[in-house]
Amino acid sequence: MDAISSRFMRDYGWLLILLVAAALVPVFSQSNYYISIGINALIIVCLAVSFDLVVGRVGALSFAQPVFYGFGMYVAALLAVNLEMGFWWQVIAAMAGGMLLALVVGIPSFRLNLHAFAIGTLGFATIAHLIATNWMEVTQGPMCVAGVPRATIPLGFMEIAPWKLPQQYYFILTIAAMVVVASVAINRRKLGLAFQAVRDDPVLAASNGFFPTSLRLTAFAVAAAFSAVAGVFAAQFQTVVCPDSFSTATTVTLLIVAFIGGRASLRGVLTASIIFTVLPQVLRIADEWRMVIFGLLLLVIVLSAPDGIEHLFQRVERWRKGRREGGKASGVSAQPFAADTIADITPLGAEERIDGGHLRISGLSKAFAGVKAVDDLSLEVRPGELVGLIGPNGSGKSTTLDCISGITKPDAGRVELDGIDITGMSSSALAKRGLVRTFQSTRVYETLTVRQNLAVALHGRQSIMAEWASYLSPQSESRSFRERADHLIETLNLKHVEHRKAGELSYGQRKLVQFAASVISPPRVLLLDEPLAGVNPTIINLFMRHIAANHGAGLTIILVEHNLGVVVQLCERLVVLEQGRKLADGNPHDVMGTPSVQEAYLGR
Amino acid sequence: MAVEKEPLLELRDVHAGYGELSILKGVSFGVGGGTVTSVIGANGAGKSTLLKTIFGMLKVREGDVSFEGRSIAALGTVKRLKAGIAIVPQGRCNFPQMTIRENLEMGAYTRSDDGIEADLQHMVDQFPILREKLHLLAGDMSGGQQQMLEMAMALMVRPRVLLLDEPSLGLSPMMIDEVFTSIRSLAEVNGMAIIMVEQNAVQALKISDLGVVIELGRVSATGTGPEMLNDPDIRKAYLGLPVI
Amino acid sequence: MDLLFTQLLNGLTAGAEYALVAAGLALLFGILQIVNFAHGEFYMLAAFILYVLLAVVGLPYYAAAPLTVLLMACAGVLFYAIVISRVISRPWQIQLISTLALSIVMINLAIVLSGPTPRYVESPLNNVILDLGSVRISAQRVLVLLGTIVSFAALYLGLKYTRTGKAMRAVAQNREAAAVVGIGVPVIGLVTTVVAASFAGLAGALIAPLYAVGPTMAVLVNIKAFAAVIVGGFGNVKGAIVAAFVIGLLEAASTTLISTEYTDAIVFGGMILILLFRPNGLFGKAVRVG
Amino acid sequence: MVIADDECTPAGGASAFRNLLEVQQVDVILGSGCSGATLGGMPALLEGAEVSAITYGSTNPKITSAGNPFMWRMNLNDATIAKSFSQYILDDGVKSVHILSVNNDFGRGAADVYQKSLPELDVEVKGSDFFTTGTADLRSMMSKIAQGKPDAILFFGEPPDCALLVRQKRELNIDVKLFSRGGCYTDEALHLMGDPKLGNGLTEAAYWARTPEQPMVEAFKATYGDYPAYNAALAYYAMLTVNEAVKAGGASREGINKGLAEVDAVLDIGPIKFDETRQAYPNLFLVRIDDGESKVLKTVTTH
Repeated sequence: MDAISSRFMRDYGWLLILLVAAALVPVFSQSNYYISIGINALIIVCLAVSFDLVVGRVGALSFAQPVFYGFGMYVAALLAVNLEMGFWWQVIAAMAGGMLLALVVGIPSFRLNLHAFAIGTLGFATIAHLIATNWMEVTQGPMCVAGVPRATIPLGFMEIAPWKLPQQYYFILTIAAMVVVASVAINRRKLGLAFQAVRDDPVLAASNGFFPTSLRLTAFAVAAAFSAVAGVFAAQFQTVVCPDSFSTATTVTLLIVAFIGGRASLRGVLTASIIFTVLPQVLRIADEWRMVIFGLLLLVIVLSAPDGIEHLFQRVERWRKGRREGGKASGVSAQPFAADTIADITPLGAEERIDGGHLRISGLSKAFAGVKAVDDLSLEVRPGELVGLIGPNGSGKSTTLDCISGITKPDAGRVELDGIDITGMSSSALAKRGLVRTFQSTRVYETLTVRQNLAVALHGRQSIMAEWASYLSPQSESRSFRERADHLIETLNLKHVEHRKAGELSYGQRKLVQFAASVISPPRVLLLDEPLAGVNPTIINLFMRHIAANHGAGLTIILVEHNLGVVVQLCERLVVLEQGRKLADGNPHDVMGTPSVQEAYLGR
Repeated sequence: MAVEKEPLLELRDVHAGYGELSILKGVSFGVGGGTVTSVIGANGAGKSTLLKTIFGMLKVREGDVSFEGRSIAALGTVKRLKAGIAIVPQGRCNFPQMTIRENLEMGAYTRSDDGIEADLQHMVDQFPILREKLHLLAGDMSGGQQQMLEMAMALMVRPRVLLLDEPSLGLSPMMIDEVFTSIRSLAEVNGMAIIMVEQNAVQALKISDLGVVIELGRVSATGTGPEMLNDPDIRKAYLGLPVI
Repeated sequence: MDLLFTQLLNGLTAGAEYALVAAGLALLFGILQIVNFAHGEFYMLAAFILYVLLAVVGLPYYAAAPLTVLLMACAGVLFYAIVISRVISRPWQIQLISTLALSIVMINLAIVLSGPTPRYVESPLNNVILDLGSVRISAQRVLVLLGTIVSFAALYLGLKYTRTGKAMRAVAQNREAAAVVGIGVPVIGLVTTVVAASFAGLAGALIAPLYAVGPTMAVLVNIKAFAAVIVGGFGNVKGAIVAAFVIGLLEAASTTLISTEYTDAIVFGGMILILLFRPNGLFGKAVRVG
Repeated sequence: MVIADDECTPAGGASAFRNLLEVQQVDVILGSGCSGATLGGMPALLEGAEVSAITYGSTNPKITSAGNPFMWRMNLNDATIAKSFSQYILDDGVKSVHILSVNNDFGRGAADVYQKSLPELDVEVKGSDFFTTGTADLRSMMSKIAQGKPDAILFFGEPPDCALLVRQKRELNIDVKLFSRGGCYTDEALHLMGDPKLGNGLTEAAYWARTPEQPMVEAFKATYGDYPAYNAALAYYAMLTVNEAVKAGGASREGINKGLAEVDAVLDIGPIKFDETRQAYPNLFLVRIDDGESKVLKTVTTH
């Protein structure tokens, strides 16, 4: 019980302290001016936290956040003024409408790549502003909706009538606290990890079975709902809603707060929200120089502390920790590693027998800029087979894997998995069906630890139902995951870096992490794209044992690899590609003996 | 395989790292002109960091790097290039939207003499695969061809020391043989000192005069190529070969 | 028919203005991957410099205009030293905020120093109206059109054939490789910033006489220039100019045929459509993933 | 005297008003000049400070219709101006107009009023177009308007926008009469036209213009070296109005508010007497640009 409460205090204590401090503001200052600054700061907190959900957590720079805020304002104002609808209806309409609007804006915008996404959302913000300005019949355009009543809030057992500013303040404080808690909760659940994965590498996330667009849309819609609710309160507080209420100025504040705060850092964002709403008010003493000084201060802050407020927090923490532990330095250098000390390599619980997939490729073609990378390739891989795919550089091996795994759409041809046509299916859908690949260029989630990389990969591979059902469960590791992860980490010499961020690892170590992630949940078909390139020879032996063990358990594996020693030793069948065509196909001995293969590939 | 008395490049107790992370913790060895050196070690031991430090992309925090007897620890990369140290880093390191010819010209960016065109012709003689593609974009070539191109670009400065980070990475066996053969001949014919980091350690050591093992940011063993290949500890720990 | 020609010309000349402003943005974005939120304010600064040279110093327009470009090149050096050099290898968020902060400082400094009311700058070509039969156009606008074409041709050739231009493209394509062949990335950063600022200078010197010089003169133009840079292909200079003309023509067409109030909505809607069908912009190259 | 920046937005107006009321503890607020900021700031007046605010430039009808007992407006409202100005336009021989207006509350509000008042006098409104303030290029819009061949363009916008209109009208050689509201006759607009004669023939209905009857104008010039801008002049008369109110009700906050209701003075810009909606009715100035100079055609009493 004590342990739980102390952990709670460690995780949420600073939030509680902040909340209490915020609650005391009206006690110390009766001035409506200071309270209204407080209200503005709290509204910015709501907006910034939701903005951070999109920009910081899923990594999509959205200029549309103020649109949802403005939408909430207009919904509240119009419902209250025209239809005299009560408070809860305003909130429900704003949230539901905001999420719907988020889908309308988000579905086309998320089809764009991330730079274009910024301009796309800027476009939607412009369009929304124009509608608010020009749809006179509804919004009254620049004439503004004025006289928005401050609604009474029925709570069932009592009614609250926050007609005075201090009451408004506590009301908005409650909402801000709820938004912050929701954001903390998302971050600490599996959903938070999935967001981070999508931000770090959407292609990898897709090949782990996530649907990156759905996750981004989720963040976008949740953020929209938060902002719309903030808008409802802002409308009540300001009592007038104009098109300029949600213009560029809001976006600028949000950008500053989110980026100075430090991306995806709640405490940074909260601190920055307070600083950058209070600062312009403090600077009123400077009269007309006010905004000049504001800009200069901002510039000085960015240039002198470019890593943001979160970074300062971390430095303070490290300093305190350093004092406690007497400054223990750590490095990531790897230990030399004796492979033969590893006794047993089991594929994910040896008792399991995996039902390998049956892959049939026919007439596959793909060209880039007129050059045929794959040219009418047909290939069948039977369940449980381990096929080595070799060939000179540029012969189309990776493109073939790309076409099979849904990364690239083939120009022609057909790919079947167990008799079902999977041509053109997304890599997310294929991963769900048990078809998993690794990348030649080595993809890992750079800001996640090695263990988290594995946990995320496991999560994405579940069925859609299970995936979404467990998003709100805590990030703690299940027993079965811990066993598998421990085994992989142990046997791939990753123990000493298991809690390090994957982005800090060397090239070869990332290869190991990537491989571990691909087998953390038993796939049915595994496509390995040069898993051994750049890997230390001692680890190669391990790798071979891992591959063999997986093969032994019944997986269907295609191995693209240049290390012929490994390929010949492991594979029962070799396929040689040249210029996108099949040059040879058969058992390793025969294939290596074929003169055309020797000439094209071995150069002997 | 004559080794000069005075090493061309010498590292003395070199420390380096990124930010608060310390990677190299005292590396010392020297290489002479006309030799090939292989640096081997586990993944993450600091081999790439070593090459970057020699080229000047990372600062030497402690210790010294000297070239032709003079300390170069304080020089930037451009000055080191002009002095004759070139690098081919790991990963794609060319200009994908320029032609092969332009890429080679960019390789000679620090030069202003009029021998560039002649050297360019010399390069395409040496790497015939580039000749027929001189007017194609680098980005449209296969990985192996780009690897060749990058080596040729580095050679365009007529380096005395050439640093190669995993030159055989992702290459087919035929290409690997070709690359290693050129490396050997570059050292012997042009008198360069070549330092390469290779995971393909067995093949690399076969053509090396010197092998250097990096462990936890320090040199744990040095020796000639054959010595390394026959050392039971190294065979076991780094080469993945059975102990004879 | 008359209206068609008139609006075509209106669209083209508006496009030329967007293109001139977009050029500097595209350069910084394309070569250094820096989104310069203060670029519009550089255009504003150039216009003020022109105003001071004409109205205060008393130079003739033909002397003041080139001098404006020169002074803006110097401003580019300062800009590089104070801001760009410090953020060039930082994450884009930091780059964005630093240029945003600079933009806030510049706009508000202009308001404090010159007041919010705009000023008129005189060019002798302003009052020369060319009558081309069915359409009329001021000579200053023709100068803008010519200036756009000539400066873009110069930029294109410079990037393609000069040593520095090649180095700039090299930095754009692969910064690490550029460092490896000995291109001083800081030097190229400086050159790029100076050229971008000079383009802002050219835009100010040529366009300001058509309108008025004031602290917020750049705001609307700048948004369109941004859109042009993205839609043109993420910093592809050639793409940016084409996209700028597309925007100008789209505006004229929408004003004539659809609605004046919703012109910007139509322009941005068009941009989004283009990006949906060409995700890398008009002239952007597709990048292979795997 | 204290200055507060209202950022011309409702939120900015609210915090500027509250800052003046509670931190600076002022006794009366002059402003805001922006309708959005005035609307945003007005509720703050009701939070107990009992301070009055007098706007001399916000046109939004909701300011007086809100029934806020501390909010006063000195400038004429659109309906009053439109009554006189529409008649003038008709008398000038105009049968049809096209409205070109800035897309803000001032422009929208004015366009709304004239779209009703002109047809009542059988002047046809051929269409209305709205532009964002600061739009540099109005040529596409004007080319389109010229196609409909109206007798006149009725323009609502700020001086810089108006100067552009006049210059680009000349560039396109569009020959229609111009009537305007918003500052076409001001020194600023004439200066921005480059050649002020381009504005010849334009007629504007204004809250204020320089007339010989106002000794303040020359005094201002003698002190500051330049003629006052119209909002500066109006602020001056707002100050005089406050002075009248203080005389009537005393210098306290409560006194000023009571006093304002009793003000019945004739200032140099006409009579100042607030009606029950706290709206005053000073004179309207009809100004024409003639030979590059603004000349007051007449001052019209409005009440």
